[in-house]
Amino acid sequence: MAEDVYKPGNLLTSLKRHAAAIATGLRYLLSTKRMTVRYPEFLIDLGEGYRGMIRWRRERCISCGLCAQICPAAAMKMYKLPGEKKMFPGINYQRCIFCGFCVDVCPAFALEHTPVHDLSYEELDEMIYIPERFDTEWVSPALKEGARPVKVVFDEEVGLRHEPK
Amino acid sequence: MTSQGSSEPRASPYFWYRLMGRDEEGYDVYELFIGPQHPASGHMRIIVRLDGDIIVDAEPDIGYVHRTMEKLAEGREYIKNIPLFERATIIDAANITWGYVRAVEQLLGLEAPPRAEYLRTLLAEINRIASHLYGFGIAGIMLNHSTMFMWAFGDREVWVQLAEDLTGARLTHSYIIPGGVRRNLPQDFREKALKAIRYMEKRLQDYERIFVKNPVIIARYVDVGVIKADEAKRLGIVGPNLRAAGVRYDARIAEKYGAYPELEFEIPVREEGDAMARLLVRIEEIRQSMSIIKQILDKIPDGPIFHEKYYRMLPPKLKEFVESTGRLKLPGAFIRLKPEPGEAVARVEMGHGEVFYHIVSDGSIKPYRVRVITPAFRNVVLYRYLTRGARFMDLPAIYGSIDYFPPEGDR
Amino acid sequence: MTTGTIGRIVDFVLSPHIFAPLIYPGLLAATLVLLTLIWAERKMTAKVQLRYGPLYVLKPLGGAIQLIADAIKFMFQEPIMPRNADKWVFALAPVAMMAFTIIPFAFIPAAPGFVGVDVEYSLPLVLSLSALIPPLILATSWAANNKFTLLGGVREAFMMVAYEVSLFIAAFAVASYYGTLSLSKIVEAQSVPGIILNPIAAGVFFVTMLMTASKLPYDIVEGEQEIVAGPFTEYSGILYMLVMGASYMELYVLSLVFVELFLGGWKPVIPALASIHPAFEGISLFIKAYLVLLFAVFLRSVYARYRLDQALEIGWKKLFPLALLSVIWSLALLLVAGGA
Amino acid sequence: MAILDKVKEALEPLGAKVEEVRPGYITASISVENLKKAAQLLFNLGFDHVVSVEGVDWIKDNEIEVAYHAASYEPELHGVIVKLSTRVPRDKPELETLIDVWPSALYPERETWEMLGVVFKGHPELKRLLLPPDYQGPPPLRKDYKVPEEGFIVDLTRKQ
Repeated sequence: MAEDVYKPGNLLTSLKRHAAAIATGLRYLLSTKRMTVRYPEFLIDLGEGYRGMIRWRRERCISCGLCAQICPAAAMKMYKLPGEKKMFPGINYQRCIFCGFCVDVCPAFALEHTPVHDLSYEELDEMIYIPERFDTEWVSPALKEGARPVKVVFDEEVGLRHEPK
Repeated sequence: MTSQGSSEPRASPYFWYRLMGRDEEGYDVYELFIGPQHPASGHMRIIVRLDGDIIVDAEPDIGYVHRTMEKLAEGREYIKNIPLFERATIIDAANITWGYVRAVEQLLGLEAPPRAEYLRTLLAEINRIASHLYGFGIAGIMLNHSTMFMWAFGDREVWVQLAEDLTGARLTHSYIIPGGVRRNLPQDFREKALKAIRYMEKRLQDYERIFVKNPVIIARYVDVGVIKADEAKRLGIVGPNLRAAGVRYDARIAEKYGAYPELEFEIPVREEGDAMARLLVRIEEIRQSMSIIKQILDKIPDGPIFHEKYYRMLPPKLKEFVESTGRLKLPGAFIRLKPEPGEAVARVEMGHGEVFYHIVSDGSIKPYRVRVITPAFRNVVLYRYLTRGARFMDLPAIYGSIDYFPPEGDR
Repeated sequence: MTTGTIGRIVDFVLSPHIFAPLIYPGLLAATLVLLTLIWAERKMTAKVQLRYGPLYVLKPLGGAIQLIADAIKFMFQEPIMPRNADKWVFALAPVAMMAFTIIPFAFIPAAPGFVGVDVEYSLPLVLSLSALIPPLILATSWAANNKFTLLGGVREAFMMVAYEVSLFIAAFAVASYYGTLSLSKIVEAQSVPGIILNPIAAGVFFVTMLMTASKLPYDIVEGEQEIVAGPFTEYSGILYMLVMGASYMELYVLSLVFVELFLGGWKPVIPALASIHPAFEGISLFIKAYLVLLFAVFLRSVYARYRLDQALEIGWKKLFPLALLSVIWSLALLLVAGGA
Repeated sequence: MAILDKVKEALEPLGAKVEEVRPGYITASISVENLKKAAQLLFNLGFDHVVSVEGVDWIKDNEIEVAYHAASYEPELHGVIVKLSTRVPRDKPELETLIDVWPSALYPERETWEMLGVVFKGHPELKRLLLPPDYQGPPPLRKDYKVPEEGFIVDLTRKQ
């Protein structure tokens, strides 16, 4: 492509290149394209298949412990709780890397990914989910605050377009 | 201010001159520590010794993000190492794990089905484009061209989104596993990918106008940081840096892995060996990768995405789920893969260059030794070679042009 | 208080000796330029880069008062004094730098006859006053006692000699055509904008203006990627605000001079406006200068940084001969046209 | 295979044990004394760079295996890796550096020194690379350096 960058340029080619660069800049200055998604106001709807926060369902769990054994980050552990015969999984989100191996290895569909990914915590201890807390629905804090979900659409002109749902 | 006289004996800084067959010369140098707390050092330190404006010696001091991966890998089951090695080069996760998986597959005597190989190649090429765009952005901001930085990172988002559609994660895909891949191609992936390719082709022309052919960039990049073919070979350089020096070497053609033998693509090579040549080689590689993606989408065969040996172990209910959603379920036996004693090596071409894995197995469920040599680690020597005699302001230009990724070098 | 006193106060404030240096085009207008220009720069750069830029401070106006928020932040930030620094120079140099960017406003005419101190040699005076800033930058770089600041200071010293000569010669090329060194007289004499009469001088002046204020592609002195923030590496808080503001102020001063030399000064593009109210003349100067400023900061989103030796080469081998050529051009014009 | 025969022909006179363990992966183990000679012979065959220098701690044999993976940029040698390895005693792991033959071994040798304590005699800068400069412990990639592991069960009934 840009073979001629190696040719010794004269004043004219140099001026032409300066003009091309400035014109490109001006073209973008006057266009209305934007890449940014203004997050707390808009939230990208990630939809099915995104590997977000993991939802555990107690009623489906067969306590096989495969999830805890496959966890590469030692985030998922089997918890022996007082007053329970079976052991159940709990997760430590300080460690979780969202590889999704636990979800893939679960033979009973007790673990599944949700598209929620934007949680934050005030204390490190809150990030440890023992089985009692693990069995809850995840809610995106931005959505709770009234963020408008947007859908990602591929576009030839702007790359990614974010359309309101 | 530190000013070392020539009388002060120092063994290491000038050893390079000895290696290059030079006498040890006396330099009156001004020592600068670039990093690790510096706007343009990355997670590393470069100890620069200046004679006036000329760099006498630049010593890369790496290891600030060393995560003892080789040691950690010895204590984990084979499958658990995939997410671990992924973290060496998080921007190029598919390629760096593919090398590991290839070595493990050799030990296990497995071969992925053809469709899985095509899907791996697809993700690898998407990652290659994303990785080159990342490098582009860094190269731009190293010259204080913030527009190039923002554009490259913004356009990288398109490819990251594409990878997310395929794998479910933006960067850490953990997509390639021994015996296959974890997800099948989504329904509308083809249209999305073709749109992304057409968009990128348009954008590359704008890149050219505002960056590549910008007289300032030409002034900063042409004849800066020159390495020629014979020196690049001696130093064992890999990746676009090698090909920009005129050596036609690419692990994709050397090793013939994945679906590459069935695809047509060119290996861009340039003779100049300077920073501009490295930039142009990367742009051309983005074009080639997009052509590869198009071919994959046309040629991809139907069939399973996971090796029969393990797929058979799944109960019918899970098989049904896999068929209907295209998302793989793993059998429990997969946690404890147990290869025969022996050793295997694998090389894979990443965006930055060739990654090398050597796995020694003692027949247990954990590898006895995993050796990983990343392209950045092999290219780190370029700091010393290219900066010698360059001007101080060339240092960030050279840094940006060799596309060094500190976490990858440190592992 | 009687109306007479108020009237006298109003007259006093509105008299050019006070109004010009303190209000317009001086301190107050300069502060306004500083606050809005940096915002505009960030907004424009963001636009080119497909982003939003500052947005959330006063959202209806697109974050227009972001810089006030930034200024407040700088005010309350702890100013850190390096232990090994030369404390007096370190603290006073930024203040002096700011002062030297403000003093020229007393000599820049804002409208016909509206100037703080009317001197016959206002052009060289303004340029020499802004030429006092580089030595102060050198002083800060030495006082901070840091390797990066020292390198930045050396770069400033190199750059200074490379651009100042061409800047002065390009300005004098115009002055020699009109036969006066007074800015007001140059504007008065300009029937055709100087940029058309002597485009070479205008080009050289504009490029050296970018070099003076170290704006891209010549932000070599502050070269973030090599020397962190150059001479200003050790500054924080309010002192940092001063040193950073000084370069924008300098740019503002020089763009006022640029407009007066090359763009017809305060003469409105539509001459009829001037007859409505004399204030339009001042506004016209301001708008022109602001547009020049906008273009100068817009270049940030187009260019990367030149290398030091390349910038010096441009300064000495290209701009200097071009500046000399512009003098010859002016003299040739004088011979052909017989003077203005 | 032609390359295997060439490597055998070159290295077997030096007492090397050459075999092709996998397609394109040739291993050659040799004594410490002949290592440099063998490296030079491999270089002459066209193996112009080393991909990796590494050590494997065979704690049961009380030996450390130092391996050089040599490869080539030449098209006819694409896809071939030769592992040239030697074994040194664990308590005195010393061998001569090969950076004169393969300058590309510079950094990997330094890393192997750091991680396994193998001393490469003649290497110009055996100093810390990845570990902190003040690191005190034993070479971390040796097998007697244990990484603590935790189980996957947490017993909450026993606590408190």
